[in-house]
Amino acid sequence: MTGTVATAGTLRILYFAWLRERVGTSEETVALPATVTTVGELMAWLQTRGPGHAAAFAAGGTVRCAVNQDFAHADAAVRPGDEVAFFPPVTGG
Amino acid sequence: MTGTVATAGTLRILYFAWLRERVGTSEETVALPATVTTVGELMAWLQTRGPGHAAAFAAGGTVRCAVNQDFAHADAAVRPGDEVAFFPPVTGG
Amino acid sequence: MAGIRVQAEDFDVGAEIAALTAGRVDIGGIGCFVGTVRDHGAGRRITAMTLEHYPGMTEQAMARIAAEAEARWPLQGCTLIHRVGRLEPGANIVLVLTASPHRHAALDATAFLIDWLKTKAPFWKKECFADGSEAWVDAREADDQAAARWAATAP
Amino acid sequence: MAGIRVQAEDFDVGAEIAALTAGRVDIGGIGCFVGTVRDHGAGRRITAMTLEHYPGMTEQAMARIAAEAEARWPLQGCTLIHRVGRLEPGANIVLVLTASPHRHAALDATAFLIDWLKTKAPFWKKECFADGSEAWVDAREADDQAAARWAATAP
Repeated sequence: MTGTVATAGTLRILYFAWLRERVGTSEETVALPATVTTVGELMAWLQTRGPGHAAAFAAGGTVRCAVNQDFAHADAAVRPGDEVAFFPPVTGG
Repeated sequence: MTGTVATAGTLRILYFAWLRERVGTSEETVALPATVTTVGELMAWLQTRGPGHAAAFAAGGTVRCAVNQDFAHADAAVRPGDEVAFFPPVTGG
Repeated sequence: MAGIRVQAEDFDVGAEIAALTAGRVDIGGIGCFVGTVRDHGAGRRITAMTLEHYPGMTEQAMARIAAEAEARWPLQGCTLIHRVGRLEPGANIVLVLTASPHRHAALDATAFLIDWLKTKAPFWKKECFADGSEAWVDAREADDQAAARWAATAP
Repeated sequence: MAGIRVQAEDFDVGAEIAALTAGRVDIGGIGCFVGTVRDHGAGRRITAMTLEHYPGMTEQAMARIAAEAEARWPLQGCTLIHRVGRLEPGANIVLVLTASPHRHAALDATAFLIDWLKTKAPFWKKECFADGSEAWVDAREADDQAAARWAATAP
């Protein structure tokens, strides 16, 4: 249940707009390391997954996030089974 | 040219809404007495033309006027050939 | 420049928007207000209303206020249509359309124009009640205040 | 209660107003805003734009903001439609419709909803330029300020 397990379950991750283009996919399911418990930790970990991910999260301040379709800050919790989305500031209408 | 003539020419007068109903006509052409040179004098004179006219102008304060299709106050000038309209405060839309 | 009409016939909002924006690719937004006949007023049920206007003066005044709106806000076009005659509950009474590159300009101009049409334009409204009686509507102070707020503010 | 749609297809403003008001005789006015694609932005000519949304979250967020508008103002109905996909200059992007007994409520709610849709709803816009290049639009501070003004004011 605690630090001894390598992963805590899976997470569905969505990317929109230029984050989707940089990562190279609109959606992926990742095995969540047990050490990743917040949005901020997830972003730091995702950056290590490849050059596309690194490019997507390089401009840290302008990336927004939603957890289970609610806007979320960097300190928001992420749990196995969550749907986490990353996107730029919205530019609708 | 001055005070010695009984009338100074004709005036077209229009009535709207309940003024039209009280006067009993939507439009009349009157021979303008030379003593009538303002909207206020015209209203006072019109009241003497019959019971319908008297009823129309009895509630003095709520009668509005336009001279040649521009809103006008009681001291506005009226001249032969003018089109003068009387109506209640507007209630459009 | 503005389209101004006083008419007995109904209007078609979609067709008016299409006419206002036809062939244009520089418009950012269209503000619109449609006034409709309510079936009650001052607590009484209304079966119909009759609207009267001052032919000539009304259209002139509408053209003037449209020109004022076009001077105050960056409008690319404007349509004002007001119906007259007998109108039953649910019917359209008045249409304001404004086109602008900017949404706040379009919506502020729309509010300005409908406030003016409701309080300053030469129209008179008579309400018909369920018992067969009729009454001319009194001008409401609230409406005068709504129009007055535009006197002091620049956009 | 509000009608919420995100769709690739165009919408028909007249048909949407008819649907919102069908059979009702208690509505005093309909506020409306239609956003359209302009052929330029930040000084450059735009040949098209592509809009992307977050399916599920976007519709939920639109339903929540419509419910908030219905709580703030005496609305009798509300329709929000936002298009996605590729749109060319002159095309409709977004529709806000509100029905109320009172014109200021309808127009204020319309302004509130379009400010929110432009600044807070999960849509992303990419512009295509005449030289074939494309760029995602940056969020504008002016838009954030427009939305922020609603935070502090009661209707």
